[in-house]
Amino acid sequence: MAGTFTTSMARNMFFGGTVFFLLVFLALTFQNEQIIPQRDQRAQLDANPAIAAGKKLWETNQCIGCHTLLGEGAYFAPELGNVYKRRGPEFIKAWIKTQPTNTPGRRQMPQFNFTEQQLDELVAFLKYVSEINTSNWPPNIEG
Amino acid sequence: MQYKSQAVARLYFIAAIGLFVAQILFGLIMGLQYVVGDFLFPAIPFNVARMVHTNALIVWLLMGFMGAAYYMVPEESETELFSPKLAVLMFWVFLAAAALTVLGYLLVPYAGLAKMTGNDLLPTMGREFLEQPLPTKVGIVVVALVFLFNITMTVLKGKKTAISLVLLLGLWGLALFFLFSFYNPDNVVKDKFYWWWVVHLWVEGVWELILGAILAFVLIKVTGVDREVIEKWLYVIVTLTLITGIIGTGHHYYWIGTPEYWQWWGSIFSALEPIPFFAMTLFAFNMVNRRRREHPNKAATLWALGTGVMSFLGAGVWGFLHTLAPVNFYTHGTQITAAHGHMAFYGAYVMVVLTMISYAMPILRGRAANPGKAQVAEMWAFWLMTVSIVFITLFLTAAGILQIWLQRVAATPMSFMDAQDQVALFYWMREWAGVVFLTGLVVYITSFFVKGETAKA
Amino acid sequence: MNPGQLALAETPALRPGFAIGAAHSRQPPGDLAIWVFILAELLAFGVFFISYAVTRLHNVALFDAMQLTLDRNAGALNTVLLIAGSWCVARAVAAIKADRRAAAADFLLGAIACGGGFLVVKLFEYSAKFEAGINLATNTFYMFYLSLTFFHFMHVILGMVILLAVWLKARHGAYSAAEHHGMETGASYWHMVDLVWLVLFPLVYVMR
Amino acid sequence: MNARQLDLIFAALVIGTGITWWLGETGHAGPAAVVAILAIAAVKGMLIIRDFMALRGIGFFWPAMVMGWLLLVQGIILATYWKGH
Repeated sequence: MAGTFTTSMARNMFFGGTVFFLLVFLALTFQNEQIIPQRDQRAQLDANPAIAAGKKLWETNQCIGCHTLLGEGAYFAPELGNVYKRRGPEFIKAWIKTQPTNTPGRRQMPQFNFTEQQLDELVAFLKYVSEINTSNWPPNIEG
Repeated sequence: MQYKSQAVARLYFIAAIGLFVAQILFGLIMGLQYVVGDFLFPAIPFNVARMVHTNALIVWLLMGFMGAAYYMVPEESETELFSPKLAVLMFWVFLAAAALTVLGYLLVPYAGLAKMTGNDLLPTMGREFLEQPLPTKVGIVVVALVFLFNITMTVLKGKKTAISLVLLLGLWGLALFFLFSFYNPDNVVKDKFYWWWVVHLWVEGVWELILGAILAFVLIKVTGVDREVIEKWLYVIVTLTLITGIIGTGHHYYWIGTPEYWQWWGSIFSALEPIPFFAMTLFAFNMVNRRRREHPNKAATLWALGTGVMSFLGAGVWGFLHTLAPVNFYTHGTQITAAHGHMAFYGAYVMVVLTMISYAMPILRGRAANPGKAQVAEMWAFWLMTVSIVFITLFLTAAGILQIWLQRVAATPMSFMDAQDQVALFYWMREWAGVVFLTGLVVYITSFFVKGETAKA
Repeated sequence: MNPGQLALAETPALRPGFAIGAAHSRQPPGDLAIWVFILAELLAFGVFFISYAVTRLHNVALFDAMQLTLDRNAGALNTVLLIAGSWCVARAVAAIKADRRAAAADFLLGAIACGGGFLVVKLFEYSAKFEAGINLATNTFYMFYLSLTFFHFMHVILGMVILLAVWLKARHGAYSAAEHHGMETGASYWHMVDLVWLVLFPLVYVMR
Repeated sequence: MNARQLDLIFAALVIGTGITWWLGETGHAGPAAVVAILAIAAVKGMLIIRDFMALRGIGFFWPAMVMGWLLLVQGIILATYWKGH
């Protein structure tokens, strides 16, 4: 019966197509897992526990609620994936310590009361992220 | 209302609209903070307002989906819900969890909230959209599983239609992919990679199944077109959605440390992602044009058509604008993403939930459709909200283009904050468009209280 | 996708039973659902092919050099296997139209065997590449070579799964001269897999 | 389409493949070879579409879609090779 369009065939197409493309996606994911060790700086994570501690500080203070990290997050405050390269460790620590600026009308960053050790951990995290191979993104140092 | 147990949907719809209001209010706070930086600081810093804005959105859409499922499934399966009591219980659990979480965000500093709620046991907090404390995340899983159990049992004991099958698959997929929110490795690349399995595979994957099922259900009801025709369209649309959307996940894997082949796979398949949305637009208009009855609920039909058009514009067109890797290199992480996010979420998910509410709420209140005046008010709300979201999107797009130019393309690039100052005018215009949106929302809520002559459902 | 086609299939006059001449002469063989899927697949492959060609334009030296490292004999052998598979499927449909049910099933089995042969040859080809340490990140040419051939490889598997289902039904006598809708549906998909390879082989393996 | 015709088409497809393979093996390159290879591929594709897929004589839409796909893709490929020559 040329030209009919049966619901059962449409359903088969839906299931078959979905399973098929899921499998292709899983294969691409498998390949991804094999290649990222060359790009994700995982050796640093093992060598320096401060990075993981810094990531936790990054998360529990919800930095992503204002900033982006490798372009993901909120777009209210600067990109921090490359802030280590843009500003350097001392500037980052000094900046965090002096917040908020309390300049009237300007966007404000809260004071988080980090210890010196915590600041170092955050910097270690940001240094690690800045060294991930992001295919040359962002286009320039301003992020 | 054909089945008594459908009544539980009403609770979910009311709560959804309540959270919708909260979402918009916090959106307006954030919008103002973009231009008056110290507004409400330090009481409500931007990150807190944003968490409430996005989390309220997610929760109210989930409430809407659950309400829709509780309404649709008995009618599709031609049987009462497996357990209406469980549905009501889960509603209160979910609402309480949502309320406690929002209060936690607003009243406790986030780091303190993390400590209080056992984030040290299994660190999952502090990632975009997945900010919920561990107990809330576990709660979401429990509520979702009980909900799925209830719905699945109902389908199993009754008639199995294509619509309930697609709906169930979407809902199960939603629960399944949420499990990746518990995976948070120290490796930032892997963290981000699997984070998208929640976020992308939700909004550009399984949620679209739910969207398609809801739209198909309402179209059957308001147009009277043969179920067979509508179900075939539904299958075609959801097939196209998944064959483009699953690998389309790759468009998030361009610049986060993942290999470069994703630039090709992501670009090619996400470039095809507008097709299912276009099919959805054709679907909605085609069915309405071929309608076999004049349903008294004109507003619901309007919302259904609106979903078709706006999801195509927001998700399809605005998504395509910045999905190709060479373009995304410049647009990634700018206001362009925000522009797309606003229109896509509104056009696809907000509108489809409002379509369902518009169709089902009058029936749940014992009438076939709202009185004429109430429908006129609702249609005013439709246009106010839709037009203002279009303008919000256009202003954010303009802001994004200017931002990219100043900060990323110009010969002497500006710093982020300097560029932000330059685009402030667009942020002001966006905020005013947001005020119009709130007006539309107020009109929308008012429409529920407009009285007049009605026919019995 | 043409919405009119979907609508058309619903018109009672074109339903089986009413379907005379007109329906047969205006619609492709098999179920329209598979044709929607075929068009979507062709689109994806088409965009992939064009991406390859445009990227090659910017890396002619790399692509020409890398193309020489491919196993053209394996590619040609696979082309013949796919063509043979397609021919078997076409003969199967011709056989069932003459109500030669056993022959139809045998031809389908032949097509499945051809598909299996394709997979084996391809696996030898892949294992040589993998042993040389080649993956999707090696260079742009290999990214395309592996992506295109792997995506197609998966389609061959899917096509074989479909043919296997059709063959099982055919063996149980589910198809006849009067009713072979399902077989035509599977056949159409398989021909698409073949058609795509007929573009892929010269493009990736031969043209320089 | 009877069996004999199908067999002939099969033979033509194999011969076409052989010529393409031979052009590759003997190192033919450049515009003439590209045009020849694309032309062979186009003929093979048309035979598949018309006779194996059996889209011959079923009106305009479906053959136009599939043949249009083939010719469009091949046309663009040809254009890029032409420009890159």
